[in-house]
Amino acid sequence: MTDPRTLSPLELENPDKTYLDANELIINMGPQHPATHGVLRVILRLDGEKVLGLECVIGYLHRGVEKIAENRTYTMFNPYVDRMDYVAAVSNGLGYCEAVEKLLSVEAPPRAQYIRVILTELNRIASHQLWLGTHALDIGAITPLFYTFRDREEILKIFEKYCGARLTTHAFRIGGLQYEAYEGFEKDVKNFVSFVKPKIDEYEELLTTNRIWLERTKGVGVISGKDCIALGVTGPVLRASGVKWDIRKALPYANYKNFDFEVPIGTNGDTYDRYIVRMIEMRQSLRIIEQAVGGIPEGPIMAKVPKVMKPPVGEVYHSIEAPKGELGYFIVSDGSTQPYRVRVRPPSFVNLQALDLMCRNQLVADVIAVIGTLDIVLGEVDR
Amino acid sequence: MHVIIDYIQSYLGSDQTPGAAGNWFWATVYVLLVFVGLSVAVIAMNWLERKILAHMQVRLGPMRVGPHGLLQPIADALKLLLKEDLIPSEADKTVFWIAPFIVVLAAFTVFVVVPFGPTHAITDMNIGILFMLGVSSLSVLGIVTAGWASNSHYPLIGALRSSAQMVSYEVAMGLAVVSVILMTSLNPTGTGTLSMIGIVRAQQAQGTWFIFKFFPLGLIGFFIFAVAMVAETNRAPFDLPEAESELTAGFHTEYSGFRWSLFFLAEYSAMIAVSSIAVTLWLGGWLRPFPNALQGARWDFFFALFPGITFLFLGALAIFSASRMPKHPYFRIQTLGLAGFAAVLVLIGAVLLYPPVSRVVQDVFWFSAKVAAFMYLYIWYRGTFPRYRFDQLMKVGWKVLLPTGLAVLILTATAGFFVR
Amino acid sequence: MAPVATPFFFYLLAATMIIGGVLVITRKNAVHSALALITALLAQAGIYLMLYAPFVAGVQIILYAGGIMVLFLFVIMLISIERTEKERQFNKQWLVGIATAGALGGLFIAVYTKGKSLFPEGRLSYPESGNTQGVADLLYGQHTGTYMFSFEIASLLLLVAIIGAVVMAKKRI
Amino acid sequence: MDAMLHISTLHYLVLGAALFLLGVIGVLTRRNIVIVLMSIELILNAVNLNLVAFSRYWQGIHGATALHGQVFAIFVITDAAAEAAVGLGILIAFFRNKETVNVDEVNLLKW
Repeated sequence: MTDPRTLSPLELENPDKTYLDANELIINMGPQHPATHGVLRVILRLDGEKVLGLECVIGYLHRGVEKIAENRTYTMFNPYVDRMDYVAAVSNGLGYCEAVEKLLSVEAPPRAQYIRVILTELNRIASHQLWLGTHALDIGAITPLFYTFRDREEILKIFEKYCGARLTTHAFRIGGLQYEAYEGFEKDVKNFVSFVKPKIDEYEELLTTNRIWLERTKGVGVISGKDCIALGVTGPVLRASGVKWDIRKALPYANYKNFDFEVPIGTNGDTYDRYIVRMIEMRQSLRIIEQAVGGIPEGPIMAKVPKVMKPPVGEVYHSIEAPKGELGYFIVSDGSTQPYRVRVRPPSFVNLQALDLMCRNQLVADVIAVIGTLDIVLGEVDR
Repeated sequence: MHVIIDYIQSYLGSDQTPGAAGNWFWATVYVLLVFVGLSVAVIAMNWLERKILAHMQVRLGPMRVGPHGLLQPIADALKLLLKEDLIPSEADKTVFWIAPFIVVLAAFTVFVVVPFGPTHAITDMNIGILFMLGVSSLSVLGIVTAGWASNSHYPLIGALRSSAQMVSYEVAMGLAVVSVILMTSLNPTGTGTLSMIGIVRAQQAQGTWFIFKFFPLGLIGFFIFAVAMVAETNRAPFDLPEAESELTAGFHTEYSGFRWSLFFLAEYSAMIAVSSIAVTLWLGGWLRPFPNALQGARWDFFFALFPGITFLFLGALAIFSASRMPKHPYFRIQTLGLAGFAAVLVLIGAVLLYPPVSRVVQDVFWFSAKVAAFMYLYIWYRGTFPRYRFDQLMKVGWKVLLPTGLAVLILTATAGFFVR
Repeated sequence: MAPVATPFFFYLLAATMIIGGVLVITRKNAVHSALALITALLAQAGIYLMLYAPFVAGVQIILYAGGIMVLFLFVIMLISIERTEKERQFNKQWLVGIATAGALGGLFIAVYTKGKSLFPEGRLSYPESGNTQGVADLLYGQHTGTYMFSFEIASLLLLVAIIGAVVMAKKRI
Repeated sequence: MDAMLHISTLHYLVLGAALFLLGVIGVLTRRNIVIVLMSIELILNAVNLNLVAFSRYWQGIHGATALHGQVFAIFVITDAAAEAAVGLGILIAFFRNKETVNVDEVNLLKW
């Protein structure tokens, strides 16, 4: 595999050199930059417009989420995880709740499982929509952003109706759900599915066969499946490189094994494949939602969990397929009401490692495209 | 009063541009008219771009300042004028100060030879189109110096990108223009012309717009120009010099307030300028549709109605919008304003329907209508296309447009040879 | 489009050119020099217009100001290094240079005062119409194309220049 | 005074000579190669000015189609373009190797 070690641009800086000996042009992109999706800082070492190497400087959004967990009870920490990947808060919650449930050896009742899957998949669509809009905006197509935000709004409305919050939902509780699905939930979701299906075609109409889009994305930011595995890259990025790895299928959690869906994979591992993979994933999520919303069983929504949670001493690692990749929670319990240690394996953070490898010998404009295609959320990278 | 009207009429009856006639008074009037007209056009374009783009993107655009945001451009202009004028401490102050003026001067000077009608140009130069291409290419100097003077990486890259881009696309543009100049020489006397008015007259004499000449050669040439002109004006999808997501704002990253607004002004007037070149060269300039096929007094009368009807239609739209304004005391002033605007539009429309007036303005109207179509295209591109990457941009310029342009040139020459 | 107020414009443009020229050779910063040169070149285009040579004026604007000077600016930006501004601006033989130039200037003055009668004071005015066609006729007219061969040679020269520039400037070919 | 107000060929020649001298001074005294090249452009332009002025004078004798001077001026502009391209190309190659733009440091016939 290609050597992923970064030639640190900082070390090679030589201020005497000029643009002509452009090997030495160091450009600081961010943390305040329109295309770094928040506060990512990238230091680029350029030869003219060609990227020789880059280094990511992160931590501008560090809030110490993992440390906070050590001073909170299991229940109290639940809302914090929403603030990591704030565009896919529901998935974060699902991962945390399931991890603690594993620790407590309880399982959420079937009705709760169904509603969880519906909400999580809705969130996946919302996350992908946001990714699509901003990614297209980075590449210069400004219109898809507004289309995706218009449609994402419908998802947020469902969230709002369900739990009162739009972004940081805190939708799930350890052991199930706090809120019963509201009156007309199923109808809303069904309406949404039929509403958004043509809209996804609309996005594709604007982009999929657009010549400029093809030129900007095909062959850009290529990463092989082997490199992905070596770097721990997961999610759509890994699948676009041809590795069929989706935790929903591989290590089924919740009740994903009840549903029929496909895991799309790409072949070239370039930005275009990642785009296509995510577009198909949105459709597959709709498929899951359709199946789930038709079969929500009656029953309780909360399992029997103690009011004061004192999981037995031990440790657990639980991972789920978040929209951006494998989101893992490693929780160590010392038998008290507070976790001894919570370690989050955030997909964005791990995927960001691949940026340097993917951008080598590409142009500055491609860096923007690759940052977009990695679909990072800085809240999750920095935690 | 009578004397003045007589004087104006005697002027309108003449068949020369004021510059050619050496008439200082009318030349000055025309310069002022063009300047005011351009400024109004840029302001209108600003509003229209935001509104049209907004409606393409399922949103409303400016709605707060004035009815339907009509006063938004004025508010923006005021804000820009009142903003603090920042000059980076490490910048080269003189050059930083001069650069926007170079761009604006280049963008405005071009209009000296633009023919809005057979006599409605400031002057008619023997080298008209050469002058236009030359002066519009000067704006690259302003952009390059702006990027350099800012003394910062992003503007420098933006400036280098833009100079490379503009110089490259000038070549393709020039080739497309040359093929048109070849076409102008296909008349009995066998001499072509570079004069803008002469080019339109040649289309009139040959009975076809050059876009349809030697089909599809004229069309391909036009297409090359239409692509190159978007690149020349640094607009989407070729807006790399100011690619927002890559270079924050490209060469004018460090500019703010008044100086920034000069760049803005120059960009839009350059768009209008290159569009008027395209209209003059390929779309028959001021000629109304089918000047030869649909001749006669009745057709003349019919086409002379268009300017008035357009304004009446716009006025009707405004009245309709005014009637749909919320019936709330808070919106009363806005509704009244919109109704007043509608009344002005209707009044202009009515005046334009008056035959002596409509005969005089219809040249200008057709020219402006064609240019407006191009302006719409610019907005449409921006709403639709992603941005090219730099190497792809160069590839398109040198490997696609340039060879095609050469081929079109040679084929046009061959076709012209056989036609003669 | 006949030139008007000829003396006024002549002196205006001439002054611009001279000032521009002086700035070119005295500025420390090469970009300032280039901007001064551009001003001088544009003024010269104006003088060409006064000499009823609109085509040459157009070529001057499009090639010199729009082409060559952009190239100059481009290169200055590529190699602009701050320290050249702090260094000595004139080389050691500047005195000799100026003396030579002065001698040349003396020669010019002598020639122009002695040979004044060679150049009539006439104010010639011809219609400028057909200037472009006239130039074209001389370049590639069927019977009048005296310079057709030279024109082709010039294109060859440009080709050689292109190749030469690429060979020189490219890091690795 | 009359001679001042009636612009004759001589006026243009004097202007051309002045520009030429400025160019010569620039070439002979400046160290920065870029400015030397620009001074050469000044010289070429002075020549062009003379050529076009002579063309005008010639037209007075031989009629409006005697544009030989202007044709020459166009050739000179062509040459100037070629010269600038090659000169700046050499300059870049030179700068890349020696990291200087001063003429008096170009004192070796090799790099």
